[in-house]
Amino acid sequence: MSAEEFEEDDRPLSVAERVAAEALIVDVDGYEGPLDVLLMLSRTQKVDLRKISILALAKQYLAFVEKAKALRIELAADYLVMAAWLAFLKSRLLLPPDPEEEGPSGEELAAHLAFQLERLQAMRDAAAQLMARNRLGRDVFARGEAEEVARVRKVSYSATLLDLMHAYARIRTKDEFRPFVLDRDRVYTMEQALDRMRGLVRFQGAWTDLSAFLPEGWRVDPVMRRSATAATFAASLQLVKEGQLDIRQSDTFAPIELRRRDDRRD
Amino acid sequence: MTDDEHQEPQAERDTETESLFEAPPMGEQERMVEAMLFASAHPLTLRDMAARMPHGCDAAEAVAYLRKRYEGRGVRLMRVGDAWAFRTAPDLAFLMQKESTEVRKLSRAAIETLAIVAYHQPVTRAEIEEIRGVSVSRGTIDQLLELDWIRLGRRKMTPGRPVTFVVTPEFLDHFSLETARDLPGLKELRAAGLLDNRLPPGAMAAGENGSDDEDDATGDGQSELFEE
Amino acid sequence: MTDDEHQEPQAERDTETESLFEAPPMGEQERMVEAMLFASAHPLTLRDMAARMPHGCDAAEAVAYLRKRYEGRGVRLMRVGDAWAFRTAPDLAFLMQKESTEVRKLSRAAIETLAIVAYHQPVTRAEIEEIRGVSVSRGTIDQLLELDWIRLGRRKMTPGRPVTFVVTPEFLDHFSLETARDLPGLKELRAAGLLDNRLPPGAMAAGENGSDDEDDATGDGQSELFEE
Repeated sequence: MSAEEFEEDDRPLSVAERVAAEALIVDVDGYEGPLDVLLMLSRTQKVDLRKISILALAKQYLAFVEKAKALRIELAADYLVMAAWLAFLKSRLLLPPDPEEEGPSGEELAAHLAFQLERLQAMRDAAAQLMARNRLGRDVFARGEAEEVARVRKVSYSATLLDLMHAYARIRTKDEFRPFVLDRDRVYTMEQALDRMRGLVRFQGAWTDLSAFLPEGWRVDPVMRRSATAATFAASLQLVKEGQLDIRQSDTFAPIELRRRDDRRD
Repeated sequence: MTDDEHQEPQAERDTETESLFEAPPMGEQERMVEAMLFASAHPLTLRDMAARMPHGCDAAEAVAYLRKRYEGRGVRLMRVGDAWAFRTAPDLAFLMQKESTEVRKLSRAAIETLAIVAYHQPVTRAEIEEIRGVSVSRGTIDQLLELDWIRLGRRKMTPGRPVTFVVTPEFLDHFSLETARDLPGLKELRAAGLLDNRLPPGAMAAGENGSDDEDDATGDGQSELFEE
Repeated sequence: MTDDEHQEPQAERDTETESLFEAPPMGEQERMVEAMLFASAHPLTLRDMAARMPHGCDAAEAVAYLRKRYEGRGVRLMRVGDAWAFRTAPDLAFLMQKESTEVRKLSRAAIETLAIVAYHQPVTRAEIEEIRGVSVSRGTIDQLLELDWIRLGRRKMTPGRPVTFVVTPEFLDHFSLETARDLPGLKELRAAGLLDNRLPPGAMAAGENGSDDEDDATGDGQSELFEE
């Protein structure tokens, strides 16, 4: 709310009233909620927070809310909720305790409010102490010219015999291989795979991924690759059955690996 | 740590058990941790250092010797949680204007929230709001997370399993704290019961139980986080 | 640099009786240069340091003492041009790096070149290029040499006496081959379906050569192939 709005008010305000009103606006904006207001009000009692009079504090707060209302300051809902609760607390504290009444006594509620205020104050003091400590980049400094640990990345290259054979075959047949494959139907038969695998398997002494056995030209196109994989897998099973091949898979969906069955090997 | 009692424990141990791999003498090990810690802008854990040192070295002992050596110097070896870092002596801050980085101005809400996390950790957002008496804006938490001063802790075993916040080693480093137990006035606050998460009288019994459990967890959680 | 924020030097200057106020003891000055040099992102000149130190300090002397103090330590005070900086001791450089190994597939060019060397050894670069149909980059050959999979063989007795390449025992070891002759021949490759039967007319000659190679590979005169 601005000063102009006050001037539009039908009741003329004195300068002192206007200053007070503006101070309150600023202050309400500055408060971090009703608990903050209560803590500020409690300071006027000038006693240890543990000995504070909650009854007096409730009265102060209600007066604060009344004043805000009179100045037509719109208070957020939680300020009003707190006011209602403090009015209730005030009545509890003033009236003699009713043995029939259920729930916590006025004293218990007041004690908890006092605890909340004390705890908030304690956290504020702690925060101030924390911010006053020696701080990195202000009072204490880290290494300016840090030598970071260099990562020495050693690259080790790997290639299998099958890679080598593929590469050589690729050179010997050059690009003529591809059109030849593309002329065909996009289905790779198990018979084709079996023919191919029988030839390849003899050189496969080490565990090698099934995908390494897929024929050139059948590896990129997903449809062709799927067909070739299925056929090669079926052919592998046939070769296992024939006792020429070992096959393994460490886990569901893990790569399937093949190796020549070697009777000399355990 | 009682490193001062034995002068050459490393040598002893080596001749006894690891005669094949003789660790470098302690003086050399001290040089090694000195070089690593000096070169790094960030705190290094004993494990970081040990991983880079030759077999059989005792990084903890080397650090203990090194710390002693730098006592009273222009730079000091500081403990930060379970890590170590060289930092300039605070009394020489006046020489450093040139190096000063802009220490960001934090809002009052952020400062209070940070203090509450530090003293009450692990703490939920609801608990922070309960203590401050107002809701905590997303931005405040985000700012503290971005500064790397707080991080998410374990979820609480109360209904809804809310996330908790705890402070980080970067927080300790920034405020020159060795551990979260070195927070100013922590003992007094705890003794005064001001770190308890007391619920208002008449609150739901279930809520009370939950908070009681968590009170225990608070004490343990804190020490566990920054245990040596 | 303005010293206005420092109380001590300000007082000195104001009274203009500098001799009355003694400079800090040399031990303190040493601490100061130590902290400044540690925290600075760049080497500092004596002038840089003196400008920040209280009046009456002798940065040069402090640096000299400091340098002595760090002699033989894990970090040393080094002169960098006309400035000074802390540097880790060179003998501890091994602590400043972390090794990691990464396994990579050989590039297509490299594997093809390797295959040609294996099947045609000893082979010149020009021959490799002729077989591949593209030029072979220096990097590819270097990589294979570095991997210790190929090495230089005897020079060929043709004009220009070009060097040849042969495979190494490390190559055989890596590919689990006893000798290069264990490599499957063209017939076997064809039988395995690796070679298309329908060779283009232009490739016939090469194919023929290939068969020759194969014969050689199964025989023992591989190295004599290019001898004459």
